[in-house]
Amino acid sequence: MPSPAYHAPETVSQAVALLAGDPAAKPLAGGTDLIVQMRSGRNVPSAIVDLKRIAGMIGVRPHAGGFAVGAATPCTALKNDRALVAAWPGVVEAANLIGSVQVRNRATMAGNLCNASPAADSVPALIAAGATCLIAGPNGNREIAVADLPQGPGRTALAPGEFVVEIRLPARPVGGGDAYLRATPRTEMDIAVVGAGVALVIESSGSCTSARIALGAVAPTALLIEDAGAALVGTRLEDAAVARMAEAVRAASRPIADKRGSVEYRTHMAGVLAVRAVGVARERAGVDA
Amino acid sequence: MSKLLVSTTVNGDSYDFACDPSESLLDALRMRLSLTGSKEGCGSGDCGACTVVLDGEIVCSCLVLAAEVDGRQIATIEGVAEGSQLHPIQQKFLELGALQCGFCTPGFIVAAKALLDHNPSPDETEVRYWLAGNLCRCTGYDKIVRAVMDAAAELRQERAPA
Amino acid sequence: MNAPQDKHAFRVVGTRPVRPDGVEKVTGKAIYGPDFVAPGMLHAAILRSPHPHARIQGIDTRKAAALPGVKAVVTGADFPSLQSVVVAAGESSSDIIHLSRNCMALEKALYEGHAVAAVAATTLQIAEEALGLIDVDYAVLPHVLDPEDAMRADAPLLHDDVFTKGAEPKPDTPSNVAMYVTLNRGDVGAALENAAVVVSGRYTCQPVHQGYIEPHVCVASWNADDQAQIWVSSQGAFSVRSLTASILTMSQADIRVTPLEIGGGFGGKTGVYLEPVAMLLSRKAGRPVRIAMSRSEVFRATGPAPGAIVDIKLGAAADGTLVGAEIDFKYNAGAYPGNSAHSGIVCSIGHYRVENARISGMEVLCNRPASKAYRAPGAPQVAFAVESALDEIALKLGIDPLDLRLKNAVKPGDPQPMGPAYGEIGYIECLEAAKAHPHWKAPLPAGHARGIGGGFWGNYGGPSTAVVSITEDGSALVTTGSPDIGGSRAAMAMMAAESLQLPYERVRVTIADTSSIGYSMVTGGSRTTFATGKAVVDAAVAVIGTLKERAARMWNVEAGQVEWRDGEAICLADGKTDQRLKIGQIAAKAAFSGGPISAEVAINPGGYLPGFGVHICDVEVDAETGQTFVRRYTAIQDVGRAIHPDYVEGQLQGGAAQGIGWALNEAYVYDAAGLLDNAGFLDYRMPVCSDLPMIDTVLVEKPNPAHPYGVKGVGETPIVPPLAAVGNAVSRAIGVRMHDLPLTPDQVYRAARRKG
Amino acid sequence: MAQVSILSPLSSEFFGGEDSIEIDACSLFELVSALDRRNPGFADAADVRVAFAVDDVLTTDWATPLSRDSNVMLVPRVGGG
Repeated sequence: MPSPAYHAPETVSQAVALLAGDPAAKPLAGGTDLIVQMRSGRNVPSAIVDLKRIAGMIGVRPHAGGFAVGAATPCTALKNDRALVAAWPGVVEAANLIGSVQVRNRATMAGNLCNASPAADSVPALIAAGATCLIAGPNGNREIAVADLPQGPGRTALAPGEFVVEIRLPARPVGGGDAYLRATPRTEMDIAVVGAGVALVIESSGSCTSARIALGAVAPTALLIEDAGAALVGTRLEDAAVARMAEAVRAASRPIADKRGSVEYRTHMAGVLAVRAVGVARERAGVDA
Repeated sequence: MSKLLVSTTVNGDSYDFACDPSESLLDALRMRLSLTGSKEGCGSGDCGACTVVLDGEIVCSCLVLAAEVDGRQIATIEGVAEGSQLHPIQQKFLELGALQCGFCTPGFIVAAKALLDHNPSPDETEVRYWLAGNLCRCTGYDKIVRAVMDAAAELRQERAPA
Repeated sequence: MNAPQDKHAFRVVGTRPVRPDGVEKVTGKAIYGPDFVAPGMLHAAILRSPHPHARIQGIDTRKAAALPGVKAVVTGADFPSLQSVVVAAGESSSDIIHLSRNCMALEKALYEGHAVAAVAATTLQIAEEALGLIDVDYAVLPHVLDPEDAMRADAPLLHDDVFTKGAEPKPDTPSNVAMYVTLNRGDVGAALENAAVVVSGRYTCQPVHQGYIEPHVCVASWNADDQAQIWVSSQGAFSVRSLTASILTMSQADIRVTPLEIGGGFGGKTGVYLEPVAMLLSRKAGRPVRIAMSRSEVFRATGPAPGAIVDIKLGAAADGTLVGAEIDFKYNAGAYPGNSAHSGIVCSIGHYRVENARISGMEVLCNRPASKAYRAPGAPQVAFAVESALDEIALKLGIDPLDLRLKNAVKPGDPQPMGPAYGEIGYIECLEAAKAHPHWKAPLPAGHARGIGGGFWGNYGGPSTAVVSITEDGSALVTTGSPDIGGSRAAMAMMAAESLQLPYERVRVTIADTSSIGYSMVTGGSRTTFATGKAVVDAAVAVIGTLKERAARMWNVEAGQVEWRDGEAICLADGKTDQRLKIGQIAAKAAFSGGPISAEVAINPGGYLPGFGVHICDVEVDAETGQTFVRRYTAIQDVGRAIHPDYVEGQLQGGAAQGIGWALNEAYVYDAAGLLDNAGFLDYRMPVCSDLPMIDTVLVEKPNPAHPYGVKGVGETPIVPPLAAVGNAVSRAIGVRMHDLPLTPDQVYRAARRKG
Repeated sequence: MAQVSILSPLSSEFFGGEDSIEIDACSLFELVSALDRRNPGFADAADVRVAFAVDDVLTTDWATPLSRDSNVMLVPRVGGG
């Protein structure tokens, strides 16, 4: 492959300047997608802007009662942040289903998000959690919902010169619980055939007051399925309500058939995984099944 | 394209080398430093044969740019034994016949050592999931898992107060 | 030394010492194919066809050749034109023209990834850049991927020089059916008509890749005097020599092939892909040239095992006695004729006594990479169908599946499928060991199911050369030409140590290059410990004869008055009884008693015996998701005798894992344009560590009388039973007979759902 | 005069479908030459594709003496991996 230039800026503004100055430049965080794409010739940037030498890019810090996860924070590191694990176990688990230990020691949620694969494991979990991302660019910073960043396979809402600086997660709501489950043919080292992220809030009375259900690999981007959540809100997650939720999930799924699964199987599994993920999230919300 | 100068530490020794900006750490280790113990099986992070330790964490060196490791610490299979004293994992691989062709072996040993550094008493499931990023086509993994578990037991014994 | 000895008499055979090459391999020092560097070497890259089937109307390499740093460009036109002749290739045989064309296409590209040109340059980057400057004028042709499609009258024809071998009358039009093989005995029609139960069905399995972790790589250096060297990791350096010499019309003595450590092969590294290309580039450039495949190239251009479509009818009497079998199979040979139909015939029902059988097999050409030997080539595909059908019979008749197999299993003296009687085989013993195993008796938890599969491989002998020499200090060196792919150095050292009665550590083993020792066939076909091992033992025995002779001369007695015991010469002559000479004492005086002590033995031993096995597999199936988890697995095999049990067990475990992968997840995915969509380890899903349980093994030892230590050969057989063992377990788990591999979650879910 | 049985596909490929013939030969070397005279091209194939069983025993030694009532079987050679 032709060799691009390599830059390792030390500030966000230097990184923005490098990226804005060269539309074919690419930011590098964990590199587990970018370097593979470079080697296969699918994505040959003119320059690589390594974000890891910028202060604050690696690590989890408290933010507005919740969390800010630096764009270059490896997935493994999320597991070491006890507060994050306690608040958003589903997000941390989703990020730690990606690849292998070796891959997760490099791969980042921001990279997973910006690679814009419909099957990205962390994205449905982040969407369910109501996460946002902070974007730096030539016109300053902006914050958008994670759900709004991917625009289709390999396409994002990032403008030239922009890159994701951090992913922000809200505080865990009282009575909140989240979960992410995926289906893969192998136990590890696989891309999700379907992934389901769920975040619930359940009152002490046992009534569900909020439900966000997001599915991966059933559409060109990860989907927040509002009908599915609505089917649970106001219920005590009785079997009938959960079945309605699953029905809404299947109805919203419009997967493709490819080497990883058929339309029939993906649609079926979207429902199955959503039901199972609701079960896990409900347990985490502290309500007996 | 001009080369980048990289100064790094590998197995405790300082190295300076010039590399292409897109060159992988694996290629730099193998071709610039002649450390050919790390192997390339896929070049895409799917087989783990190139596993090295970067600042204390295992990574696929095929998915790291050589340019990124300036000023950082790397450990490879060549540094696992202390001089001619094999690490217990290496010893157990030999005693239990945990290698056939041996091509994946360096990656497994580096990954397994990292596991035992993190978790001195993994159960079989933990060993299997930790090593899921290392492909072996010869052994069916049975003897590899046993070697790692046995090495863990031996290391626990060594560390236990007398 | 010719009869197997009592096991308890062995000192070394059957123990588990550390392999001689072990430390180098656990410390990263061993030099594998990709690790070798020649001074001044160039790097080459190969341009590969982006079409599955296309006529090559012209190749313009001028721009590539003009790129600074490019030193040589090669296309199919640079290959010598050859007379069609069938040559030995690895352990099988091929037309030399096909082998040459598979290294580089000439008039047509026959699969996506078929090499069409190559460039050598000072750096790999320059070579790859140069590939982009080569202009190939393709006329894209219709392609065909499926064997039954390829047999249709209107199917695109791959070769106009392939006529169906074995067809009657001899065909005069070319065909995509490369070979047709049949076996008939008895009256199948009547037998099936009178059977108490007949099961029938169509079983399919997909082409699968050998999946060795080390990609193909070689370095070649062809000098102006026409002498050349090749450094390569291959299962057979001699095979690389002979094939490269044939393709390039060179003298074999002019090519010296040095075997490097090999990172797996499983049959896939028994031929040549890169070596003739690297040689031609080297001759043009006048420098050594290295070519290394990427993983994607390995998948696109090297050999899978053929996929198969198997139609079977199997009939049994009410007591389970098999009375008739009718089997038709079609193997997907890929772009060039292969050799697996024969073994498909042999291994279909060769492990059972079936009086009436009509079996036919075809090899069909398609626009996929040329199929290549993979562990028991041709056996697992048809065994999957037979062992699945047996499971159905067991269920229908209410017979225990092991009892059903025991009732029909072949014994010594029974006829083999091709005629001759079986020797000391051990299928019955394996089945009995399975019955006695705690796994077979263990209760199944809810949601779990158990399947078994049996099978065998004929094993092989083949030519081998070995040298045993005694150093001046009385240590022993063994030299062979058989690459060590899974611990065979240890086995060779152990057999030599056993014979010489020396400690294992006093014997060291070298794998020599092709100019340093006589011919040996490839390491493959489960032949090495048998054939090369026998050569080593014979050489050790010859050396003992010399040592006794030298001791006799030192004592001034007749050689017949010297005995070799405990690694020492003992004098039996009157008046000198109990005089002893240690091997070191004899070796120290070797120069004065007749010269250095060594022996070379070159043999082509007969008497190899098949290895039979049976596997037990427990699965848990999540019926809602279709996911299958292998929860317990036991592989049982008659190994003759295990020289180093660790590495014998390892063969069983590795073969089982490969078979489990074949059964559950491995498959090639092609798009509508005939392009491979999963040419990598991410989506070509070989089992990872967390996919498998421990794989228990039982080594049944029924020694082979034709080998000094009873070896039968073990490597191939273990991949034969797993397909059915897994398939039968899944079928029993969901109550639906599974006919089509792989049993992906998607497939299993849909099958379970159809059942409702 | 050895009795020779020929298995598929060798029978169709080289012997016009004949699967049983009698050949006057004292060894496998002679037998292969005799068969090659009847069916040119067989000798080349014999080197790499054929295994010989003499009286039920696979043999790699073509000098093995054949008697008047020897049974020789021509079996396609199976290649391993």
